Amino acid sequence: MATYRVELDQFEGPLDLLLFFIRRDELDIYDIPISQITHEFLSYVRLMEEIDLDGVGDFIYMASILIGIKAQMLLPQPESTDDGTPIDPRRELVERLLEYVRYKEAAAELETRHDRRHELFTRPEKTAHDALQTDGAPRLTNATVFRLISSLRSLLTSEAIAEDPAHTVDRVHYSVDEAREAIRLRLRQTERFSFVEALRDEPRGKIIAHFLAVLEMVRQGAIVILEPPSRTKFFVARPDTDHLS
Amino acid sequence: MDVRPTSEYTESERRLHQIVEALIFAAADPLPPKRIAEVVHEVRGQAPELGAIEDAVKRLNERYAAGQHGVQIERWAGGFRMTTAHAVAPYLKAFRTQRHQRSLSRSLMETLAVVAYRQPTTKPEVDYVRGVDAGYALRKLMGLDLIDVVGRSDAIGRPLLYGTTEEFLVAFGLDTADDLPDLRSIEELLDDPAFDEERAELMLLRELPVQQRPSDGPDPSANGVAAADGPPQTDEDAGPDEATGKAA
Amino acid sequence: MDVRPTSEYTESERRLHQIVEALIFAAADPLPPKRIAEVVHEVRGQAPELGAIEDAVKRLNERYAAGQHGVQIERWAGGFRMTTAHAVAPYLKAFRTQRHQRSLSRSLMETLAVVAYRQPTTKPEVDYVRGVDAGYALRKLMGLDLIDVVGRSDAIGRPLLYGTTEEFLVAFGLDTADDLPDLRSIEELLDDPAFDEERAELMLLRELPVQQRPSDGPDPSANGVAAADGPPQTDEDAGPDEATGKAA
Repeated sequence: MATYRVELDQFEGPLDLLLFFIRRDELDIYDIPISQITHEFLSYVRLMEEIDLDGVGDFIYMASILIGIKAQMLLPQPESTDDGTPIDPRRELVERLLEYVRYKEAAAELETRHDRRHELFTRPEKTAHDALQTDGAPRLTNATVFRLISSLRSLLTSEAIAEDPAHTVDRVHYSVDEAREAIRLRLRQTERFSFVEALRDEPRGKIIAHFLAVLEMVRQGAIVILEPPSRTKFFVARPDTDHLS
Repeated sequence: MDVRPTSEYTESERRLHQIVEALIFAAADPLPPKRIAEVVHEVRGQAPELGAIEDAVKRLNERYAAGQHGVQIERWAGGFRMTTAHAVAPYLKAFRTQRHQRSLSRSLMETLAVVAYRQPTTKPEVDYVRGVDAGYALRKLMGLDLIDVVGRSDAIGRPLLYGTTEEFLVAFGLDTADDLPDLRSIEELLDDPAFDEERAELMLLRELPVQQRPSDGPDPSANGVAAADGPPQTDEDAGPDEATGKAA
Repeated sequence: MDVRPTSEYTESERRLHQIVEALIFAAADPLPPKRIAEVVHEVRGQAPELGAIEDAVKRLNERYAAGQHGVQIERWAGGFRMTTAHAVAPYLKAFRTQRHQRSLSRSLMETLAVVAYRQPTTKPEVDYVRGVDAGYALRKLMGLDLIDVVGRSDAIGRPLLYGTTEEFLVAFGLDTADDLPDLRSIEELLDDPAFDEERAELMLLRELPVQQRPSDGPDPSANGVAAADGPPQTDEDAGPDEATGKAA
């Protein structure tokens, strides 16, 4: 039997390694020489332990299954089904291996599909949004249960929780002067910005302060307001902005 | 109906038309002909004439017009940009109400999580768990139809009770609020050593001492026994209200 | 070069094709035919048949192919999406150098395959099929929005159920999860001559002539004992539940 050096990290797990032995030695999957394969398997597990590879626990677990099968096969009276047919102790393992092969194939298929799919290019999201200036109820892009739960993590691991709510629910005062400065600063960096977008998720007090500042600045001619079709949203812009752009 | 049949062009010309069309379609900004030439050069090792690119665009527009297509190519700011045809503008305007993509901010997601797990719950409770005033986030979530007022609490001042909506279930792909992972599952899901199940239980499942709050944190004796461990309920028919009722 | 000349369609049909093309072009996501019908209804006061919209897309794709266009329409996650044509992929790749499509590692791809084909499925099932703890891979796939928690099983302990997301459909170019190619049956697998022979390319293994293996090779004494031969079963329908039941 030819021998090979195997790159251990190439295996996705113990089933993968078993399959490798079976294929390499052209073994009959329904008549796996369990003793031989257990022996080989164990030597790889020892090697894995030595180089401290991740996931060695899964391999050790499989090794114990193999040893269990080997032991059962040495018993004089194998287990049998109701009608007396003896049950091959290797049966479940074989089923698992074959099942696993199916999913490996499916994974390879998915990968091909993924590659091929990514030869197709769509319009960049930004462009598509530009073209539409969308409105109406948004479609949530991150509405997955996983994200919902992940957000709990930050809540439940933060130190702030245990504090007295009377102190944590402090009201912060927002001044119109500060808001005016913030708008000026912003318009220095960008020609215009959407008021709603800029203050989304901000406390009410801050939004009111900004709104008052905008009114004041419009009156002074320091800024102009651009109104797109939706009346509830508006852009704040430098006075020299081309309204149509 | 094409101005000239496609067959009058050489294969190489037709290929260039195809490339030009695809690049203009996929570009984020008006695409200068020079950039198209660069891309072709990069792939083929040879750049087309800029004139040939201009011709390609002209030809494409002829075909769009002759074939009554819904798109066209405009020349803006020195580059080419694919847009919809003028003739279909009313439909595009009607389409503008398309739900645009939006992701929930961290604070909204946190608030939503608290409401989902504590429902029916009050604003003071949510404030307490999050450590900040939740008024804005609650209003925002109501605006998004993810939560709604589901009643009034019997507590002093009869504060409003909030709960999740059908829309919440649809958005998160769940059949019932009961399908949300329980605490044990959450812990497994996150696999984060910093995740403190006791604290989670305290925050999510037990009655919070918000109204007349004893000075040193929640009183475990009040309801700690009931909360024990594991899922708040195992009765699969228990609706969200009932489930939370039990847990509280 | 069109499959049929445009003139064979009524003006009303041609107009619908134009609208459908423009809307699909302009949409930021796969556009469901129902949404197109709504938009048309809003403008005209009368909605077209969904079949007519499907036809329009078919016809548009025929025209794109016949006219050697650089774009086409795909059907992903229940909606229509305009993309560039396969033929010009190298140019698009050269153009969009910055955006490298990250490919999934083999373990993620395998885990994803198990979830996709067995959905809704639990972590113990995925662990069992792959023979490794799937916790990390599942979290990673959830972080990529390819899978999500879709509920909880009724089994003891109510384990979380995982399934694929819309994002998965779009990333893999599928209309619905049912469009995944069938898994090969065990029989097919065994009949495939390649199964017993070299299948190294599937396993992506690099086999090198040895330097010393750590073991001393097979134990020949063992083979004799393993006498019980013959296939114990060929029941290809042995479903996921059965398999996992055993594992549990």
